[in-house]
Order: sequence, then structure tokens, then C-alpha cells
Amino acid sequence: MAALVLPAALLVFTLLVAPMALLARISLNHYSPTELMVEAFTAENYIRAVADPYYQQVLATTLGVAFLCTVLTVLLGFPAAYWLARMESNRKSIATILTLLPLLVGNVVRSAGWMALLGNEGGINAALRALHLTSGPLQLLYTPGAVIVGITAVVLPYMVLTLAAVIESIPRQAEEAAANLGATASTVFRRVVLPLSLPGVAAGSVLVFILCMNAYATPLLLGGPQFKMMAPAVYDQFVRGNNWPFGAALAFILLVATLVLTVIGSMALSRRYRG
Amino acid sequence: MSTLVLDRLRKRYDRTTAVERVDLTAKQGELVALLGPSGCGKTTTLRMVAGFIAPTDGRVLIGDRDVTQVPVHLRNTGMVFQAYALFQHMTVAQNVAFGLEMRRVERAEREKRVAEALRLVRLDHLADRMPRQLSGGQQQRVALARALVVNPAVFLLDEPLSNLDAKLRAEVRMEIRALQQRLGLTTLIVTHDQEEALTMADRLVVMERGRVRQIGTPEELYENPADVFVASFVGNCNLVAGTLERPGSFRTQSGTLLPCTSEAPAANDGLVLALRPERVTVTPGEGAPGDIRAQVTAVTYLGAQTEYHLDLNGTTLRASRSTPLHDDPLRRIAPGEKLTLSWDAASARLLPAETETGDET
Amino acid sequence: MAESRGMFFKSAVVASYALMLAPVVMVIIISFFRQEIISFPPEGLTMQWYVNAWERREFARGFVTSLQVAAIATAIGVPLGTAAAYALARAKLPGREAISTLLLGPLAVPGVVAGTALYMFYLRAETWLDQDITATLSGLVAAHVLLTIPWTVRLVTASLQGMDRSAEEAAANLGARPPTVFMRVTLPMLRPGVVAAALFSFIQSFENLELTLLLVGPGRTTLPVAMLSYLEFRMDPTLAAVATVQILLVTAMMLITDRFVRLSRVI
Amino acid sequence: MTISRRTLLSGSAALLTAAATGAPKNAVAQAGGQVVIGTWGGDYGELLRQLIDQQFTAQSKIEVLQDIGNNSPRKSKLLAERQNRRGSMDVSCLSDSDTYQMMQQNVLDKLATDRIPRLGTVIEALRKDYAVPHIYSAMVILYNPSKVTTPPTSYADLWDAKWRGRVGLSDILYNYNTAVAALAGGGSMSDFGPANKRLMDWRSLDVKIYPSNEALATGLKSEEVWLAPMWLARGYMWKKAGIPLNHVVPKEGAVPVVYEAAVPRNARNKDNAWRYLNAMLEPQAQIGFAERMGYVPTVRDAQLPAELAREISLTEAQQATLKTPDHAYLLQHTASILDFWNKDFKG
Repeated sequence: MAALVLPAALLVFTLLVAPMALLARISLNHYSPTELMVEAFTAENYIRAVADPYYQQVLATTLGVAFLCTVLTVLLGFPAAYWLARMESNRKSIATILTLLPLLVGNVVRSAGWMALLGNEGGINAALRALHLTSGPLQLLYTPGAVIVGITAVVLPYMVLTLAAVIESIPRQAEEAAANLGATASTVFRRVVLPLSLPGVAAGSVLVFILCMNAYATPLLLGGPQFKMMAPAVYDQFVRGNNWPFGAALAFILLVATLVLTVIGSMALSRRYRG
Repeated sequence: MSTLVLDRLRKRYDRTTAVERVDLTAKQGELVALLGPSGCGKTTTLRMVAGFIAPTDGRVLIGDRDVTQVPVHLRNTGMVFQAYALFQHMTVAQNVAFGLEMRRVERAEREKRVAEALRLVRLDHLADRMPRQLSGGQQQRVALARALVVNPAVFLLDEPLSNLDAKLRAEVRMEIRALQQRLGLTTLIVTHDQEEALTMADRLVVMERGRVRQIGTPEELYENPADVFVASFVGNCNLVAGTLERPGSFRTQSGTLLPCTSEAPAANDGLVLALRPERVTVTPGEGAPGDIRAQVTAVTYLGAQTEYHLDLNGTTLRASRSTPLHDDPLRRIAPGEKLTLSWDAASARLLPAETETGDET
Repeated sequence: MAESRGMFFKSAVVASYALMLAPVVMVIIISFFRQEIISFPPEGLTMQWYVNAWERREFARGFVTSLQVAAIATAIGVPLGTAAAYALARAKLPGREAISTLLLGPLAVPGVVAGTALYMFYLRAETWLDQDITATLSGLVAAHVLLTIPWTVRLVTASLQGMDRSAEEAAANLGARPPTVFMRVTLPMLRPGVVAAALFSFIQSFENLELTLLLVGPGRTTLPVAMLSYLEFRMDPTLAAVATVQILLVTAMMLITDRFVRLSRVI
Repeated sequence: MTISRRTLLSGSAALLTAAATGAPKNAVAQAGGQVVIGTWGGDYGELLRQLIDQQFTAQSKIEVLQDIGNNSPRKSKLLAERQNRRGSMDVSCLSDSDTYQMMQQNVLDKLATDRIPRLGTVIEALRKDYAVPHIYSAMVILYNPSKVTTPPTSYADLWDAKWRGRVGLSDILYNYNTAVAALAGGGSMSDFGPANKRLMDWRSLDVKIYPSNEALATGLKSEEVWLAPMWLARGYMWKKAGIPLNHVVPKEGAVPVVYEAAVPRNARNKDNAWRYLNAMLEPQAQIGFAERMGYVPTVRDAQLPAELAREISLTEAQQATLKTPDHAYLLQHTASILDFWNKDFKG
């Protein structure tokens, strides 16, 4: 039976681990503007990436956005997940499809939708102008706010679906029992539903955090030229700068940062959940 | 403790009526059982009392207070759920303390009352356990303690014993009854088990397909069932269709005449004769001429009781009696042999035959 | 109980769905705007972008390619992932934690990083094997199978954990050999998990951009890549028209799926 | 359920078979083989298709496939694939500085002059032995005549304090924008030294940076910005699209851009590629690009209508002052230019 794990493991090994090893090797090479990549065994790319205040800032931005978006996603996603989980089954199919639909539309299209909404000539500014609430256009697009809204919207369905599955497994009667004992709706939520769905919150947060850290299309399209997150910065180095060793080093820094924080986060959450 | 009044309570969903006009007054300290097969509306009724379901019409009164519009958490009912619904993330003591916390009872007072409640259900030694570490019976008692500790105005039990094994069920049944009587709790219990209802309740409400069939004490229901459904659902009953040929004599569809002195409820035909098996006396041997005679088709030994399946020229009856002693000739009766039957003609009731009209569609 | 929920709850639900659906709705709206550079209010309404979208064959072709790649990747990845999840849950494997981390790995590596690494790896492999890999269907499908593995392992594992094992024991007791038990009892019981895995695998493959970016070739571009390529050069509503058609098709597909497998019970 | 599952299974089985039997690398195969053109999308790709591909295929029976993307990923692909025996492109469309870089990296094949008869008609100044010039334009100053009443005359005028917050730049043209800054600061195409200070000045004047040329067009349309250094050809297109714009050729001399096409060494279909390059130089195609996109022909025998010529070409005098990029210098400094642009200017 153990052999059943082999095909999948081999596939991931060949198509992920081996290429990443190749990338790791490249990250130790030396970059030269004329020859591009010189075989070497140097840590200079890592040292440069860590020491450069610009990339420190990019990493900090990425972490900040990922953290903020994860928190927002939990706050917004929990009620939505509860609503979805406790819905009668005939309407629930529609609600489930509505939750899945954005996932199938893709980040590029959704970003285009946000651009049409947030642009200076976009829907929101036009509405504000029509209501005489503003004179000039509000700068909404190409701001960190636009990126946070965009990324939150992208990862929300994952959180909602993860949490809904967990909430569904909480017996409704536990909530009814609490209400019967005198708990208001918000107390039921705080004292019964929330503690029982903590494992789901942990799983969802880890997933969402990773997705936020790795966000590419949304920050690229909504953040504007002055806003940089790690994944676009990595791609920039590979494609615009043709500096593969440095791009590879940045990629590994992003990967390690994500993994370390994910592990710490899930350990903290699971300890709290057990305690 | 207060009285509980259900006043023309009704619940309609889009197309179906779950509960059709329930009127009921439970006196202070009275235990009323809602009895019926699954889907009869008993749980819906209970949940309307608790406030989980809003009634379409009618009112719920606890004491003098109309609570129909009062949200669940302000009704002060104590409910025990079928699967207990214990909070899996809290200890036994925390579970029991929850309702008191919601009522903002001070910590010292709270701890005292939690300890009292746990002592009452003999679980004081398990206060710090988590629910999943307890047996089914223990979890049941936690649920009881949790509902009782808040001094509810009305005590509600939703099939509280269905998850327990037979022996435990009988024990807990007596415990709940004793507790309820000691504390003088006005109680509504939902059950589909007629034995449970008969042994625990002061009064029973028999429901079927959203309608109340009969309300009465266990004795009234057993001795004087209002219709065929109640007769068959409460206890065992022989039900034989036929006509009242003349006062005192009932003719079954297969032509056999059976003695019966009770009054026909309606016309003389289209009737059902209801006769409890334990009211039928069986004697071995031929008997006197004019006696009712029957052939034994099966004998079921039930320990304390023995049941005889009888054939009277095409009409089947069951008789039951305490298992005869070793030297009693009845003890050796086998299928194929004949028996003589008799019963008090007054204990056979006549009921109208069931008609399907008038049921909800 | 829903009626007694507070304002915060209701507004959070509304905000949440507004956030998820607003860009989608917006895209549908602007697909009818007449002006080329999108601005509000519209200068008029038109269907011309739909005509344009239809004439640009790369979108229709991209849609077909995306469907094809997603279907094949799902058909390969879900069985592999299910088998692995089953082995991880039931077999006594040395280094189980490590293997399960490995299998969830594709989720943790940023798409652009994995895509670039895979592209370079493919190029090396092409030299060693003297065989085309980049820009081929097989190369693309292999990469997308990689995407499906972690989702399948995740969802099927969750399903396995919630499963009552007595039915499997009953089957074994009735004389079924382990493979038969798996095929006849375990797998059917895991169906919601497997269907969810298939759905998510399909979604992950269908909408993937980052991993795919460097692996597509001329004449074989997936829809998201075709859309990004278009967006890079033009911001007219053609893209919105393509997306609207895609939304309609995808919704129809999900409604059909829902008739056979209740999505609300799967997810 | 059984039925649907079976249909699903058989459906995927069919797909699997299709994958296993290995459909040919490209769906349709023409008698003359194919040629893969690595090109930009949008109007450029569309015009290639309309003005060159269709006729080319009709005459030669060679199928033309476009590999659409921006020049940066195209360059990365060329570089990544250069060790491989077979590359993915037969023709690569790139800007002049890009082709120079690719030539330096030994990616491109020398032009087979005998296979491209129309090379002889190419304007002398644009000739190279590793790439064919396809179209060209120059970086002028676009302005909104209703807002800007006294038009600027030089790149340096873009630093006038009265245009604070009204100058827009396209992010993807960072090296050309840096060149503009260098020229405005008194530098040259071989000395970008003065550019950095100028860029920082721009920054303090609230210059607006747009992520792409198209986004800049939106900014000009909404009159968020009034001035922009931009290709004359783009200005022509945008004017046609209804954006109120005029242009001036700067006193310092405009920076030209030539869009070229070259053939990688490891192209699979080199013969077809040479034929395609030749087709790109046909006068009709060249005029078509001029009419539709505003780029100037690179061949002497493509006669533009006088009206159009006035709108998109430079006068003899203006042509004489063109500041042709020093590609070697640019290549050496491209990393530091990008770094400064990203970190100091934008950051």
C-alpha cells in the first residue's frame, strides 16, 4: 500500500524539487551584465538581497500585505462561511457556485474588473462625482489599498470554503443549546462557533497567507509602478533584468520567509487550539 | 416554575403543515410527554416552545408571560438535546456554568451552583473532564445538569434517552422523573417510545401528522383511546374490523362473533374493536358450549410474559399473560392446539374505522 | 437563527460577497461599453467587443486549450493524489510527515518561481533527451498535474479523516481483498472528497497564469495567458467580453455539474 | 450518477489518448511548413497578421504562428534557450537595443543577405548585419493643447515647475525616460550621468508614473496629466482615438527607436524566417503600419501620403539631430539604470 504514494511523490520530486534545486544552484552563480551568468559558488546574491534596503522594503511590504489580507480574510470570511454553511440546501448550491465562480474567472480578469471600478474614470469615482461628493478624482487605483482589496478578494473564496466545511461539522444543536442557556447570537458565535472552528481558521489562514505572499498578477496590475511585492520583483529580475542568479536568490528568500512564518503561525494557532 | 400554555399553536411551511393547532396547558410541576412517530410534529412543537422555530399562528405562554416573540436566549427554558449538544471545547464544569455566566451570576455563586448541580446528577468527581472523555450516560447527565442549573421556567427534553442502551435508559428515566418531581419542574418531553411516555408522564399528547390525536393521563389513553391510531400507538392492542351486529355482539369481517358491550361511537358498521391482549384470558381445553374457541398459531415466550397468537376462524387475535408456572397445562400449549378465550365484554372498546379524509395534503 | 444575527454579521457577509463578486460583475458591465478606453459613465453600449473577441481566434483556442489541459491534468492528478493521500493515511510509512510536506509543496512555492524553475529545468531536459518539452501539450499538462496534487492530497485526506472505517471492516469481513475494499467501499465513500479535489484541481489548472506563463507556445496558449498577453497591449473591453463569455460557460458547466453532484454537499 | 460518471470517464479517456498519441506540436500543418514569430500583441501583432501574414501564407503556403508577449520575456526566452539545439522562435521582433543585446549574447544569426532581396531598399542609417529594421519612430513630447497653451520646446521644459504633477511617464520605457532625463540634464546617449539628478527633480515635481503606455493614454484622456515624453507613433494613434494631443520634437534632438526583427541561431525554420523578414520590408506592409500605427517606414520605396507623412515623420533637420542610442553603453548600464529607476526614482 505504501507504494501508492510513489507516483505522486516522484512527480512532485521531478517537477518541483529538481527544478528548485537547479534554481538553488543558479542562485549561487555570479551575474555579469555582459555574460549574464558566470558559474560560481558565491553567496553574494543573498547577501546583496538581504543587505539592500530596497529589497528589505519589498519583503516588508509583502509580509505586511500578506498579514493584513489574512486578517481581513478571516474577519470577512468567517461570517460568509457561517452563512454558507448554515444555509438551506436548495439555495446553497447557488451560493456555492457564486463562491466558486470568482476562482474560475482568474486573477487577470478580476484585476481588470477592479481597474474599471477603481480607476480615476472608474465606477466609484464616477459615482462620487455624480453625487457631488468629490470634485477631483480620488486616487484609488495604483495604491496599496487597491492591492489589499484585490488580494483579499482573490483569497476570500478559499477561506470561505475552508471555514464553511469546518462550520458545517459543528452540530447546530450546540449553538441551540447555548442560545437556550441564555447566550445572545454574538455570544453563541464567540463562545461556541469560533472556538470549535479554530482548526479551520488555522488551516484557512495558513493557506491564505501563502497565497498572499505569492501574489503576482494582482499587485502587478493594481499596485502601480511604485508598489512592489516579492513575486513580481522576482519575475522582474528574471525577465526584465535578466539577472537570474539574483532572481533565484530573491525567490528562495521569499520561499523561506513564507515557510518559516507559516510554520510558526500554525504552531502558535494549534497550541492555542489545544490549550 | 411556571405553567406552560400552548395556545392554538400552528406551524406551516411552504406546502406542508408541520403542526396543526396544538392547545395544551401544562400545570406547574407537571410532566407532559409529546408522543408520536417520527415526523408527527412533536419536535417542531418543542422547538417552538424553546423559540428555535417561530410559529405561524398561536401563542406560547410561560407563566403569565407571552413569549411567542421573545428570542431564544431570553425565554429561560432548560433544554436537553437528543445528542446532548455538549460544548466539546469546554470541560464538564464549564459546560454547566455556561448558562449561569450568561445570566451574569457571580463567580462564587456560580461555582457553588455548578457543584450542586453536578452533585445532583452524581458527576461531581468528573467536573474537569472534557465531554468526549465521558460515557454516553455521563454525557446525558451533564446535559441534564447544564439545563437544570439555571432554574429554568420550563424544562424541555428532546428524545433524551434515545442514545442510551436499554438498561441505562430505564435507570435514567427514573432518575429524570425523580428529579423532576423533587424540583417540581414543569416539563415537556418529546419521545417516540410509548413505554417511556407512559412511565414518566403525568399526561400525554399523542400526535400524528401534525395533529393532536388525544391528550390525557396514561390511564385515560390506555383504557380509553380516542381512535385506532392512539390505541395502536399506546401499548399493544388487538384491532379487529367489523360491525356491531346487535348490542353486546361484534361481527368481524370473517364472520366471527365477539362479545362487546361498549357503545358504538357512530354508525353500527365500519367499526374497529380494540382489545388489549392482556385482557384476553386463555384457558386450555374445550370449555363450555358457547365459549369462544381459537387455534394457537404461535407462542412467544418473553420471560415474564408469554404471548399467544390465535386464529378464530380467520380472525386473528393476540393474548398475553404472565408466563404460566411449570405445572400449569398452559405452559405446554403448542401451535395447532386449541384454547378457550374469554374477556370482560366491557373492556373491548369500539372505535370508528380510520378514514384517510381530513388529513393534510 | 439567521434573523437574529447582528448588523456586523450581515454587513460582513454582504461585504465579503461584494468583494468576491464586484470585479466579476464589473467585467460583465464594461464588456458592453462603447468607448475603447474604459471610463464611466459609458458613452454608449455595443456588442462590438464580442465580435472582436470572436474574431481574435486566440481566445477561443485558448479556452479550448485551457479546458483540455485542465481536464487531462485533473484526470491524471486526482488519481495520483488520491492514491497518495490514501497511502499516507493508512499505510505505516517511514517519514510520513516529510512526504506529506513534499506533496503539499507545489502550494507553497510561488507560481512565478516554480514556473521559471520548471522552464529552465525543461530546457536542460530538452538538451539531455533531445526532445521537445516546453511549448508541448505534455510539458504543459505535466506542470498542471503538479498543481493538482496538493489540492487533491489536502481534500482527500480531510475526507479520509472524517470517514467511518467500520464499512471497510465490514467489506473485509465479507471476504473482500484490500484492493476490492478500496475500489468498492473506500472510494465510493470518499466520493465527495474526490469530487471536491477534482473540482479544485480543475480550477487551479484552468485559471493558472504564473506557472504557465513560460511553458506555453505559439498556437498553444491557455486562456489566462492569452488574456494577459492581450491586456499588456490593449485595455479595450474585448477582454471583458471574453471574460463574460467565459463566466457564462463556466457557470453553465457548474450548474450541470451540480445536477449530478450536489456542489453544496461536496465543498 | 453511473451514467454521468461513465461519460466523464470516457471523456477524459479520449483526452488522454489524444495527449498520449502526441498531437503534432502545432495543431494545423501547412504544406510549406511554418514560421513562428515572437512578437508583441495588440495592434502590432494584429497588423503583422493583416498586412504580412495573410499574404505571406497565401503565397508561400507557410503557416505563420505568433508567439505573443512583451520584449522582456521574449529576450529571456531567447537567452534561456540559446544553449538548446532548437529554439522556440524563428523570427524575433525586438527593439534596436534589445537586438543589440541579443547579438552580444550570441543569440542571433547573421542575416542571409542573399535570401532577403529587399534589404537593398533599407535606409542606410538603419542597416545592420544581424537584424532587419521594420518600423521606427522617435520620442517626442506629447501635450494637451487645451491645457498647455505655450508648448514646450525641449525635453528640459518638462521640468518646468508650472507642469508640476502634470507630466506622465510610462514605466516600461524606463531606459528611454532615463535617456530623456540625461539629455535634458546636458548628458548624451553615451553619458547618462546627469540623468539621476534630473530624475530625482522630476520626482519632487510629482511626475506621474503609469504602469504601461496604455495606462498613460488613460491618464492623458482623463486630463490627469497634460504632457508626456512618448513615441510620436503612439501620439498619432491616440490622437486618432480621440485624445486631444499635439506633439513637439525637442530641441535636444529626439531619441529614436527602431523595431527590428531577427532570426535566432537555433531557429527551426530558418528558410521560412528569411522569407518572412523579406516580406516585412514590402512597401505595402510598411505603408500599412504607417497608416495604422504611425510608425515610419524603414525602406526608401514606401511612399506615404503627404498628409500622413507630415503627421508622423520628422523633417530633414529634425532627423539630423536624432540622438541614436549607444547600445553598448546602454547594455553595460541597463542593470544600474533599472535599479536606480526602481529603487531611488520610484521607491
